[in-house]
Amino acid sequence: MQQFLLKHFEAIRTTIAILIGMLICILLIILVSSSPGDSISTFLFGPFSSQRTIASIFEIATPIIFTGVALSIAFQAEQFYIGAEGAFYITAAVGTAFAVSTSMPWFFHIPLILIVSGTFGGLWGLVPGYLKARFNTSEVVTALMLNFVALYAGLFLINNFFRDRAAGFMVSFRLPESAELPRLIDRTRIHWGVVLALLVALWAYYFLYHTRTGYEIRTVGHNQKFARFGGINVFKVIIIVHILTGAIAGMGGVVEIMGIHRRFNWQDLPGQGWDGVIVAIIGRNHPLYVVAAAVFLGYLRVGGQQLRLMSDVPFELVLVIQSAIILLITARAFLSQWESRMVIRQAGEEADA
Amino acid sequence: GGQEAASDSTRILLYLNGTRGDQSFFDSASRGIEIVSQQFDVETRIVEGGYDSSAWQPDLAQLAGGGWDIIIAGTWQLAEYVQDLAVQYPETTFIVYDTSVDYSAGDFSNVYSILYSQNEGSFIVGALAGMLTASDLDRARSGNTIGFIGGMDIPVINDFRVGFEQGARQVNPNVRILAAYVGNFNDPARGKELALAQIEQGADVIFAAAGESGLGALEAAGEQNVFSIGVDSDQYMLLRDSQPNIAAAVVTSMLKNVDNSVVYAIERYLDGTLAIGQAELLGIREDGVGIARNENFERIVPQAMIDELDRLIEMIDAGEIVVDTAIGQ
Amino acid sequence: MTSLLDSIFSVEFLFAVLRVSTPLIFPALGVAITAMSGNINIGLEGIMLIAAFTGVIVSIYTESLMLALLAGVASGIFFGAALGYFHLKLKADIILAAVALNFLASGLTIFLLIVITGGRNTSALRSLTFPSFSIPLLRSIPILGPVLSGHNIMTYVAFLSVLVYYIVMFKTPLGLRIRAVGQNPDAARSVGIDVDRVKLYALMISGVFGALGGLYLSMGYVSWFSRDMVAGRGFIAVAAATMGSNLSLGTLLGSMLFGLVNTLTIYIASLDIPSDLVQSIPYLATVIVLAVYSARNFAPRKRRAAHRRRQRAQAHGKDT
Amino acid sequence: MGTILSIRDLWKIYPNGTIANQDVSVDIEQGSVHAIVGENGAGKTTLMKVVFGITQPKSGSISLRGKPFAPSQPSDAIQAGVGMVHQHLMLAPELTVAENIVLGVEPKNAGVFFDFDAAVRTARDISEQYQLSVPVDKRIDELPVGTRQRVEILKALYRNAELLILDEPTAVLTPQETDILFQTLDRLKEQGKTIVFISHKLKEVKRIADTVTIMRAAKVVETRAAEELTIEAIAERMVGHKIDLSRVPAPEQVGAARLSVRNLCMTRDDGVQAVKNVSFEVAGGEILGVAGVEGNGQTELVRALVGLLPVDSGEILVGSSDIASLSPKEIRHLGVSHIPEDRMEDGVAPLMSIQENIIVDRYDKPAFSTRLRIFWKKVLAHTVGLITDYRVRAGSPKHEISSLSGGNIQKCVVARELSADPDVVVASQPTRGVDIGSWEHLHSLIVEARDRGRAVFLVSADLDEILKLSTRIIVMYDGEIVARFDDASKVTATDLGPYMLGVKRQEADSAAVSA
Ligand SMILES: Nc1ncnc2c1ncn2[C@@H]1O[C@H](COP(=O)(O)OP(=O)(O)OP(=O)(O)O)[C@@H](O)[C@H]1O
Ligand SMILES: Nc1ncnc2c1ncn2[C@@H]1O[C@H](COP(=O)(O)OP(=O)(O)OP(=O)(O)O)[C@@H](O)[C@H]1O
Ligand SMILES: [Mg+2]
Ligand SMILES: [Mg+2]
Repeated sequence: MQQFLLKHFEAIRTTIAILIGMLICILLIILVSSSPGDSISTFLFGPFSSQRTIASIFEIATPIIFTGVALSIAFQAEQFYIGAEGAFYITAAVGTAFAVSTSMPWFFHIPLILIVSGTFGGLWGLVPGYLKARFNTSEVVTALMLNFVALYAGLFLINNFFRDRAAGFMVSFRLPESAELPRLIDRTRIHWGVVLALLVALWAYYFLYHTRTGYEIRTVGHNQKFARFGGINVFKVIIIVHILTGAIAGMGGVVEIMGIHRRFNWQDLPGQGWDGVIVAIIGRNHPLYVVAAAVFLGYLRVGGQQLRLMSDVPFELVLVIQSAIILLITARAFLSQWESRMVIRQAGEEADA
Repeated sequence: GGQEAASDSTRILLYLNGTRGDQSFFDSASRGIEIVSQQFDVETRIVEGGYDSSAWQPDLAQLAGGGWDIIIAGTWQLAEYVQDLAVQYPETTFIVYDTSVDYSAGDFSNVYSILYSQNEGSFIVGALAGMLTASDLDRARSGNTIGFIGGMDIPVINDFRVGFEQGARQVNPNVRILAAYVGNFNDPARGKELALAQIEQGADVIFAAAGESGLGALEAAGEQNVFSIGVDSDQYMLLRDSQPNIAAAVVTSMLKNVDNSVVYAIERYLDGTLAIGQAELLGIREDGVGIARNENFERIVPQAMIDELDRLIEMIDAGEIVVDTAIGQ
Repeated sequence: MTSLLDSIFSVEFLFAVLRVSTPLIFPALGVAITAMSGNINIGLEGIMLIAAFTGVIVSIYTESLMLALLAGVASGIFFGAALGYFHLKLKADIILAAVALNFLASGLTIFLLIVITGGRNTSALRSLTFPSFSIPLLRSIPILGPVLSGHNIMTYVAFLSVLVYYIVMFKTPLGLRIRAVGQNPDAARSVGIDVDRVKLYALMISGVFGALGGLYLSMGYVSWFSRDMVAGRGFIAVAAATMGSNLSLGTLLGSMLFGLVNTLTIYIASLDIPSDLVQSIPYLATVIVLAVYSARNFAPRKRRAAHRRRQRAQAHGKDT
Repeated sequence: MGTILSIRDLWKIYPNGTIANQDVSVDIEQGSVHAIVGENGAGKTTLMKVVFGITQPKSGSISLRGKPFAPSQPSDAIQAGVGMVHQHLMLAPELTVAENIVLGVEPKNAGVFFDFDAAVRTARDISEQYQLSVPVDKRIDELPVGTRQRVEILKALYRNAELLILDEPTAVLTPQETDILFQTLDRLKEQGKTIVFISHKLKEVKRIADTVTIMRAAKVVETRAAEELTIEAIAERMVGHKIDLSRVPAPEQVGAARLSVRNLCMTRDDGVQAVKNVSFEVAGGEILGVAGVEGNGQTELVRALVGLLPVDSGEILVGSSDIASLSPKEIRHLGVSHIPEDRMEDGVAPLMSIQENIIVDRYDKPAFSTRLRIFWKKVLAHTVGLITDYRVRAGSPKHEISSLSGGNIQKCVVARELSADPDVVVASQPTRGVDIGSWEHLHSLIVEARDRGRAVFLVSADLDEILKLSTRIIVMYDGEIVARFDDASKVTATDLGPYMLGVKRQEADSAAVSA
């Protein structure tokens, strides 16, 4: 029993954290809802209530997998480049611009858009990356600032050159059909982007753990001096990491446009970059766990949506609830005393024996 | 509303792609629904979608399956989603306001669209601003300059701006017009700072179409003793009790009467006279837009100016003046 | 154009720079003190928002400016401590905890607004405001007088806070401990200092600074609370403090540089430059300033590398 | 005099399951110097951490001056009059000496403000009182290691420590500095203070200790009066077999120069000239030992040799290629390997696995990877081989390297560097903080490399090591080479001392004297 508990401690800890988070939510719901029972079951089980809601979970998870995986590469190299938000936004704008101004058969168009936007995203990431690698400029700060630059530059681009003037709002022209990622299931918006996201996550896993550059990245992250000592080109690694992060997060942005919106319609930073930070940390920067974390976040969001639609719980409380659960899950020391006490007891028993 | 009414009463849902409390659009639409639920035998419900745009489509998709007789959704952002759903749910009547579905793109015989000519309303307040700045009223200064403050540089907001500028020039060809954008709708401090800068550059009438950021601009006008013009709702009335010094400067507001138009639409729906399958443009004549003629307006604006405004309104009605628009330009 | 230049070199412009800088100086000090203790705090955004809200609500219900101030500051301390609890005690990543805190602040303020007022109607709540304050002697100095005198009292408090920050950081045992903890936590621990507690204090003090910034926004700059009204100032503060190396004067100058650029964009907003580009100037400027700043700091090493290359070239020349 | 500290049946198990102390009982006499010796990982540091309140035991009891004592944090111990100087120095680098000394018990002005002047005064007083001279108003990061060590001791004395724990205090000191430290300890003892002294240098233990406790594998082997034990006896009990401290014989033949340094000059980031016009050669098959007090340019010199620091002028030749502007990787490709002075900082990534640490210099070799993938199975087999060959005590190669004790981490580093089959070995403090058993073992590995014709450049603060291994010796002082000895077998520690302290220097023309 003890063996089992210890072996699966991480999973158990996460589960208990989620349960406690849920418990807090339930308490909050009981406080504000006139029919708490219904509200709670709406929140917990609503996401599984129909094909559409289940699909919603994956629709939401798709862009977050991109940003989460992108950030986990940066975080593995100890680069706190939290600029996925900006890369996501501006690359979506640039990718849209490219998509609406070109036309060709879809089997050329889609890959080409992904390549162009990936390249652009990479260049976007290169800016903080170069500054960090060359001058040791804090990437946290430059990334935060570049997020705002991305917003206004993206608006400028779409507003002045690609705005659909027939629409009453700040949106781009519609993508040509050849640039749309097809939907997978009727009456849902789940689209081929989810497959791309999974491929990217699998690739990132393989890349980080089974290739030379991946090894270099992780080594730089663990101990930069050691990496330098061993002959690893730290400058190059930092540059690569930022480029990859920008490229993958950026591709996520354009995939979201190609799969869901089919035209650029964001007038504000859409938030998936911050969601990426959340899932990267919950998934401990491991691309495959990041996928799981993104799906979980999707589940929470859909639960919140159901609560909004089906109950009298105010929408802002849903935000509060989600933050609370996220905080608890990332609380690493939560239950760790219990674990160490168990380890110590076991070691003591073995020594006595 | 909201009780489990008898099954034969009409069930109406209002979906907001935002929340109540914005003191303009969404509050106004909600007010319309409340009036409807009091006046008629209907079951109503309001759902707040919040500001996360990625949630709106799934929300609507789910709500559309809820067996409502009427689903009301506003703003351009929802129109495209409504287009998809209207085809899937032909039994449901959809009402979109402040935008129109593209009737040429399919069979939308179950969609009624309401458009407001915000440019016309803005033309009128622009004309008022043009006259005020040239006047020798208390708050008017010598610069012959007025200011426009927008939330963001986007078409809807620019539609206000275009009308405002045209109206001002109509009555005062030499007027200098300053225009600036806050960059968002939630930074009143920056809104105020922009207004202060315009006032410092000589502006003595400030028209703010910038949501919460615009409130900051109104405050600047109040503090600096110049005129301000509110937007969407009657902001003088909203501020009169809580912020009298700001309210005193709000000479009028450019109203978008979403509430009236919602009531108007439901009324006709119940009569069976609603022109479903069409878009209606509600301008000044239809009372879709207008200016607030409250006590402050009466107190400040001289009768001669009011007469001039009425004359301009008639000219727009008569088609003698065509107001430019930024939509679709 | 000349009129624009005139207004940029006007007293009002400089006055505005101080006003615009005020809500940046406070949170930048908050960022700086946590950075000194070895933590990066991107949660000031949320802390400011909560304090802005708390101040307004308390001022309405008690009609006491003092109580509103105290309550706002208390809320800042509380959320600074909450951040500390999750990071230090439960070992949550501090960046993530701060991201969550920012989300939480946004939702919680509006949710509480509904609970307290029964709706979201924000401008119906009129907050008390901190008074403006003209300094008699100062006012009479030409040019400088009108620029420095007549500000909201919180602007003076902001400048005073820089001094307080300096004194706390460099003239008190707590400051010494905060710096020691930031530089080498093991060293601090080995002399019996409770490292987590010191970090917690730093976060709580940063909560105080953040709260003052938030209070100024809702009770000085304007006189009500509106959703998300902090509008990114908590993030800009991170840049400002970093630019100032977290030192007192540096942080002040960093914040004021932002204030200056921001005010400039406000004054040129009415020119016919695409507004989106104008909006991006302050952020772009930070990146550039940071880059130049760190490149300069980097110069010694670069100089030596260049020297080395020269030597090498010379040696080469001799060989051939 | 009586027992000041008594430890009974103490068990300490770390959260990861390591048993560090098993049923440990020790009594420490008031006013004595009590040495604790034992192999790396024997549990010495852990035991002292328990006494100092840094970590808490699973069971067992401690009493201090007869009263039960269970510190839950260092401040409890400090209040009870326990002071500890840690194995790894614990100072805030950007604070001044005075600030570091008073940290935590700061003198105050008006009850509120930190009184910097009083701090400086107190620090100066106390440094005079104990004759431990330190520049009180300098920042720590401007000071050499030996001085930092004195600051650490002053920190404890400032807090009125009655029981002073010193965990390997001499590891970074020169013999002269060690002498000064020991005089200080003698004085402290006379004043009635009790000293617990942990060291791997058994000569020092013999010199200073009244009582010795020998630990092995988390248990106490025995506690005895120092005079009853010889060095050999202690060493034998620690490791379980006999130890040889005699010099290694000189190499049979020395080959051509493999590493030549000519007129090398370097400047530190703070502008100080760290290396001044240094020239030397190391031939294949010999060990060139560099003696000198730490902080006299050796660190910079070593880092330049392996490409981690740029040079101002001069050249570094490996074979016939000038490496002064090459990257670390290119230099490694030329056959240079490097045993770094600070293993935790440069030598390993503590939280990566042993195998990932082993391959840092060779992951891109065809034997271990292609452009598309790393062959982890081959890496694993390679690592297992090295662990066996170099007698590293480790569980699985997949465990984090930080789960090993310091000595075993060092063996991993040495295994990696020597197995790269280098032409030139640059070894800096290769056995610092390593127990006597491992010390010997590591030495035999280095000598083996020499005998295979490698050029070994050895920098060490441990004079025994320099004297034992070197074929030739140079002494560095203040960035310069101040003495050269071409036959190390004729040199003694006392010969080197005056040069190391800068009291004496050979004239440039008589640079190659035989002492
Ligand atoms: N914080 C820790 N967590 C887990 N294991 C630890 C920790 N600290 C020490 N250990 C382990 O406990 C054992 C005893 O370590 P300790 O540091 O007490 O040895 P030591 O006798 O001081 O060795 P050395 O001579 O190398 O300093 C070692 O196996 C070590 O790896
Ligand atoms: N949490 C941990 N888990 C596993 N091992 C740990 C942990 N913390 C420390 N250790 C290891 O335990 C050992 C602790 O020993 P200690 O800190 O006394 O110094 P050391 O590295 O053994 O020193 P030396 O060998 O130089 O005397 C180290 O090897 C350290 O890396
Ligand atoms: Mg150890
Ligand atoms: Mg030890």
